[in-house]
Amino acid sequence: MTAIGSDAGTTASGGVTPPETSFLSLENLSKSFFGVTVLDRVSLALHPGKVHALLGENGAGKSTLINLLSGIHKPDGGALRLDGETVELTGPHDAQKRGISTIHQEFSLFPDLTVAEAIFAGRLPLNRFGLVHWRRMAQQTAEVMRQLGAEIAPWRRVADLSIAEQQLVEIGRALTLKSRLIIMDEPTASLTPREVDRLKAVVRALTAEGVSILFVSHRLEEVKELADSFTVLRDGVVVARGDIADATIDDLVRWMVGRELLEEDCSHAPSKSGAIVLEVEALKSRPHSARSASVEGVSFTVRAGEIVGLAGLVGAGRTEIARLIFGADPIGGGAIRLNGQAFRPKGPGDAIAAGVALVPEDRKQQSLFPTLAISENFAAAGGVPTGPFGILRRKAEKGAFQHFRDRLKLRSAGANAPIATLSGGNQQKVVLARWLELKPRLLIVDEPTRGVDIGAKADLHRLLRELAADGVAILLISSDLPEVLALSHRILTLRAGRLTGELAGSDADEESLMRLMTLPKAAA
Amino acid sequence: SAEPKGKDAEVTILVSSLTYSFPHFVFLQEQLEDEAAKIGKVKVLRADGQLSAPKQIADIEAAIVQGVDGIIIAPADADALAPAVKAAIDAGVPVVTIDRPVNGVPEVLANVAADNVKGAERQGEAIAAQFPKGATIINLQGIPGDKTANDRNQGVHTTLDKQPDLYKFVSEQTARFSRDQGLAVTENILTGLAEVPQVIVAANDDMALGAAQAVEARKLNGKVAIYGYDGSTDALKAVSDGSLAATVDQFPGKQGRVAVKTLVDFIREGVKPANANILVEPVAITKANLADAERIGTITQ
Amino acid sequence: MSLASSPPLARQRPANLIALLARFAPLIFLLLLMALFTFLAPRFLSSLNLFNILRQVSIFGIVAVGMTFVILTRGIDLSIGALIALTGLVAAVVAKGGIPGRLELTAGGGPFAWYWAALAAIVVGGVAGVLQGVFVARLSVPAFVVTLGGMTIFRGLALIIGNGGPISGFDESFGWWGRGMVGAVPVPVIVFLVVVVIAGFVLHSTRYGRSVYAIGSNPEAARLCGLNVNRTLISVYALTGLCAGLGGFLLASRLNSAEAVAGNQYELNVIAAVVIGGTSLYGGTGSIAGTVIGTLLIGVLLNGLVILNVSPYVQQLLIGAIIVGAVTFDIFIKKYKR
Amino acid sequence: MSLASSPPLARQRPANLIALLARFAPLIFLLLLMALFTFLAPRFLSSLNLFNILRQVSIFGIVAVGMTFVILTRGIDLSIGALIALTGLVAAVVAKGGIPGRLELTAGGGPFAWYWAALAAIVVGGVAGVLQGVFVARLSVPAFVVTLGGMTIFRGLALIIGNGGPISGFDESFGWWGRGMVGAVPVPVIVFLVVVVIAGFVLHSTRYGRSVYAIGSNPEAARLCGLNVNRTLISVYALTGLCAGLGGFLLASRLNSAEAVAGNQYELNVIAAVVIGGTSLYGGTGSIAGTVIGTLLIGVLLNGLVILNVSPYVQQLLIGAIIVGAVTFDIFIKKYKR
Ligand SMILES: Nc1ncnc2c1ncn2[C@@H]1O[C@H](COP(=O)(O)OP(=O)(O)OP(=O)(O)O)[C@@H](O)[C@H]1O
Ligand SMILES: Nc1ncnc2c1ncn2[C@@H]1O[C@H](COP(=O)(O)OP(=O)(O)OP(=O)(O)O)[C@@H](O)[C@H]1O
Ligand SMILES: [Mg+2]
Ligand SMILES: [Mg+2]
Repeated sequence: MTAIGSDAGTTASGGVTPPETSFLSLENLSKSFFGVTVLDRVSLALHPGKVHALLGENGAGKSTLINLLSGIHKPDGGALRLDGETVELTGPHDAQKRGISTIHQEFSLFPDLTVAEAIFAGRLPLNRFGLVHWRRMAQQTAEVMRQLGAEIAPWRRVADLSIAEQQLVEIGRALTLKSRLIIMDEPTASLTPREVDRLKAVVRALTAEGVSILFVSHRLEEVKELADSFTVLRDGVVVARGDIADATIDDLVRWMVGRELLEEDCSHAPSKSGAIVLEVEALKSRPHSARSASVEGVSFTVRAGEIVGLAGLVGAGRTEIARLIFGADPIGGGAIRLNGQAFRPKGPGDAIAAGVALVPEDRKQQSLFPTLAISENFAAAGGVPTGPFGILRRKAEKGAFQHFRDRLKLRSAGANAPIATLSGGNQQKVVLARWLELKPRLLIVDEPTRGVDIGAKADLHRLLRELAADGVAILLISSDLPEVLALSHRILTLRAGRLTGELAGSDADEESLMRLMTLPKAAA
Repeated sequence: SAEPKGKDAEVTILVSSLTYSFPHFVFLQEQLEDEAAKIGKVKVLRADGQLSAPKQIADIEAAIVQGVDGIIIAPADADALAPAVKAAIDAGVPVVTIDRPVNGVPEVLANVAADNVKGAERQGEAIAAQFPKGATIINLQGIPGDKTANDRNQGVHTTLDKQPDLYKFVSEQTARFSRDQGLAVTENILTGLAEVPQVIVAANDDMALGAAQAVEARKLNGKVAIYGYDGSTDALKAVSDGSLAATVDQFPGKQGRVAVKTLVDFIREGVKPANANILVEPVAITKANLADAERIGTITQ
Repeated sequence: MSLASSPPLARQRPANLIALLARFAPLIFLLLLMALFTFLAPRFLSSLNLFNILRQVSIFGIVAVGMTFVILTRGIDLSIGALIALTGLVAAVVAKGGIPGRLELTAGGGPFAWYWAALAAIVVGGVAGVLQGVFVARLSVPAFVVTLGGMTIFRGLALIIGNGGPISGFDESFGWWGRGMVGAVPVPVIVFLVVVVIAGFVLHSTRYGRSVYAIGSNPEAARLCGLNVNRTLISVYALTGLCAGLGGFLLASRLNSAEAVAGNQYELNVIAAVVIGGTSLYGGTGSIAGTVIGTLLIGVLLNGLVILNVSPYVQQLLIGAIIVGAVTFDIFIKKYKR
Repeated sequence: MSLASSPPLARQRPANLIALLARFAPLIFLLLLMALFTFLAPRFLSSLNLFNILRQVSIFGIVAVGMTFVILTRGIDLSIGALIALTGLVAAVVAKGGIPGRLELTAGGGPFAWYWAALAAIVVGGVAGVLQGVFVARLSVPAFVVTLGGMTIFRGLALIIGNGGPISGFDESFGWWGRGMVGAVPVPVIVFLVVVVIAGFVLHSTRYGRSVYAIGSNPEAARLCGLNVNRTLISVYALTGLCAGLGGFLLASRLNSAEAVAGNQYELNVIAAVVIGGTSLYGGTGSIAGTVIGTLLIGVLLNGLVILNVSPYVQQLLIGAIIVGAVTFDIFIKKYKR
């Protein structure tokens, strides 16, 4: 193991000569934005048939490094060597041509196209007349989706897919590229265990064929299981690298965070079981034409001070339930009661006024205002009261933001910087802060820690527990089962739009949850 | 206002035309500039009114700043331009209006115009002369709301509406002064009518020429008499070969020449015209009096 | 998405009546309008009149086909009206062998044949389109601004060439393209059909066509997928320019005259036709079939209101209302379907 | 983003010269243009001429301020030119006490005072805006289509009201608003300034203003933040309508006449001014200050080219080129900064 120790200054400068088997190597790559150094002389070697994990806190520079490898940004210094030859990538297309394909963290697909077209965009298969070969395209799409264990029909419109399904399409796209190196930037952040298992199998199959994988994830168990070797970045500097077999999860955490992480308190402080805040009865979503599943006859309650977890596989309908309660989608049937009173929000505005908050799952589409500043993004839901005539109080906004910034260890240049300059995880923190500042009585969080590093995740978990302790009712939706298990007092499982079971948080484990999540509907 | 500049003084005048997209005004301008060259030492600046009163006001204001010696303007709106014209005169810049007057500014040096209403009356009279027993008429109007379009429409109506039993307007539509629409709208009207009309009267030559094509495509040549307006080169050709029955000449060239002469004489020598209202009589041009048309010289090429 | 737009969806069988309605909403609206006009004026449905309409929309429709490509990429082209005027004048100048007194252009003594005129118009249109495309693609200037500028510039050039007046009187072979007939069918209608078939085929069945959809749907993703976004963007403006050039030539031929004020405000009607046909201004969805329907709808409207002899002032009102109505109908039905 | 537009960048200290350039790109372009004109024609810089320019752009600028709100929400309003004509005629009809022979409108025997006329124009503008906003917001019809329809409809209504002709000759107090002076400053210029100050404050310092930015930046996220997207969208069209109503009244007053063809193609220049000022057609970035600069730039351009006595045809060419140039300059510098 070549852990370089936590003292960043002495590390990577000593350029490691990569073994000759390396397919791709980076030598002293540097990159800065507006004079702020984001990557500082990073070196890395990738080998055929191996999985290399890239680890680091939010904002450590992982995605930036990946952007350099996939031709999106150009490095300020250092060299990229492909098969021993120095190359300069001219753009994403160039990288692809050289056999490097990337699953981006903030991926974006083609909402108006079909799944098949999105997967084959830029290289549609042609028939012998030189025309698009629709049938072959559909077949290959179905095949790769099957490999990933996703039942997504090739002709569905991408816009109708959930974020997790879109993630699978994005993965499918990279797989069909037949690349020599596949870069995966947090591919599992919104996937449930079943899909993650499939992905692992796919990765193994790929490596068996000699494909090289660069893997980014904040789920360290996954990393431990899948990777052969690792590199840890902190503040843009390599602080450790080596074989994964030689490092424990605790080691990895220590290198990433630069300190010992407090053991997470997993004991479930029994909720003080306050009054029922949310009561959902026979809730139904409106039928959609091309729908594979919709919510049907779901009933449950959430009490003040209670964290209720909602678990299910991709497409189970968790997000839909959250959106129905929040008034984001029209209700198709059933009833919702809030604090004992009938509640039928006409839109999110009503829900917010009634003390309900929802942190949506899709950051880019549903949360971020790309042209606005960090502080404006933070204040967008009106958490900070305005003065008379709706005049903004910027000082108060700044103060409130400062509070969360410290609490969630947000890394940013300043509150007035554009939100786009933040790393994915830090953007998520801003979004969380936006909703927490509203001080809701019912907080619904949909994939709240998507892309958040483990340090911040622990902070966030602590925060959620404190909120519950203060009497807030929390509905937690997460595809990260350990997270659901660690936080929930009660866990509801969902499959194909119907509840299939309920477990007390203290009794549940991943196995029992998985069993309920995959139960056929009839057994509900 | 200011003293005469003297006989051989350099003179700069601004011509604010209604638009330079219509051949009528382009020809007027060319003749005006030709006359200016003949007079000598007269510099003519062009400003394109783009059919817009605010644009013309802005141009006049700029010209005053620039310090021109005189202004010739074909106003887009008789009321709207009055204050700007007044301001120019107050600033010592004499103004001649051309094509049509501005309202309520008696200080204007002269108005050189051929009244559009009068011209359209000549058009109507030509129709009445050719069809003394009455006719069914299609009326192709100009851009809705446009001053010229309104005047010409009015002129045709005042003449022919005197005998409402004889002259029937079977369809009145706008073709927006364009040949393209003149063609399409005429095709549509002809389809909609049970009987072929005897007359098509158009508010400009472009629409009339478009209508002539529609008529020709229907093989109705000779069965429908088409009346244009403007005396443009193409229209004169069409009159001579019989595809148009008549067009109306307002003698824009003459207007331009008179206007510039009047203005320069005043600037140089302080001579005011005997009558401030110099009217050029419009004439309907048919095959019979083709030679009277101002642009007859241009159709030979 | 409508009218068999993107093929894979087209192959899905519509689940029910509403889905069917939604797919053919613009067509249904067109048929309803035609039924109404026929009811009010039976003459409307005569074959003579239907050919009239077809002839009248053909030039307009050719440009709308090009515009469909542009709008599919989220773009817009406001310059086409001016470009029609400019290219028409270019064709005229070539066919007349120059501008008297200013330019001499002769082919071995005589003026140039129609095909040189047509070629010149099309080439000028294409070049103008490429230039605009370069600003849109390479310099990321919004298409609205570039083509608004283009509109003024091309109109200015047209005025300079024609010196404000028309250029008219061409030979028979030149005039055949705008006024000739093949059997009972006017030549411009045939040209329109050919353009429609080629464009529909390119858009729906070739890689290039699909990349137009992909770029309109998400330009950023398209770039990451290795599509040559810039080149495709430039090409769609070039295509529209070519269509405008062809349109300019046909218009000059049809009118036997070209002038700088031709095609005024054409762009608005053309864009309306494309949007009525179900192509989204936000890019990524639409079809040539839809554009044809939209074009016919505008043609039927202009023709029907005149046949009914509606007052020109009221016509303006009705045209506006019906355009908004048609698009609202389409959107409403599609929303209801969900 | 430019000119102290959305606060974030404004408050960031510009790192270097290029960042500074980028922030003030439209202003710099304007100053360069003015310097050029002054160099070529020293008279250009006279205070008389500068007031001329200000007076000429004021009506236009008022509407551009409203348009800024619309464009910030990713919308567009093509109807304002027609709406200026319509509201001008409404003001005229009220001030003249009706339409002779068709409508009698009298206040206790005499015609109505100017303030009733102004009010009528503004209310009609606002109502027209609300109607368009409802189609855009509630029925999700693209703004381009709705306001294109609106443009035709309002123009038709204006023609019907004025019966195609102008209505002219108002009393002194009516005329003061368009032609009066306060000291050396023309009244419409003061009105323009007042509108600018109010709009700037609302846009940059109130919750409403921020919601306009948020909706333009990401409408879906705005909805999920509980912002009333529909109401805000309707309000921006209403605001533009109000501005057009005010503009219509001022124009009628300035010209002492109102007619149906007034304000023709105003919309294109207004949109150009807003975009030149750095407001993005993709929504979410821009500022009132920028719009003021853009408005001045258009005014300076139109004035300067006349003073320089550029041939009208060439003027068209130059205007198009300079509009594209200004926006390209802005975009290019901002890109370079990154
Ligand atoms: N376009 C940009 N402009 C300015 N700063 C940027 C930009 N992109 C990234 N940064 C900064 O670079 C640093 C590294 O960001 P990066 O996205 O690489 O982090 P990451 O390791 O991928 O984090 P995460 O786990 O949150 O995804 C962050 O501090 C971020 O604010
Ligand atoms: N607008 C829509 N049209 C058609 N299908 C939709 C639409 N929205 C959601 N669906 C489908 O409904 C199902 C339930 O989606 P939902 O987003 O609630 O799942 P989930 O449990 O949150 O899973 P995940 O977010 O992990 O995918 C999915 O199959 C999804 O594709
Ligand atoms: Mg990242
Ligand atoms: Mg979900």
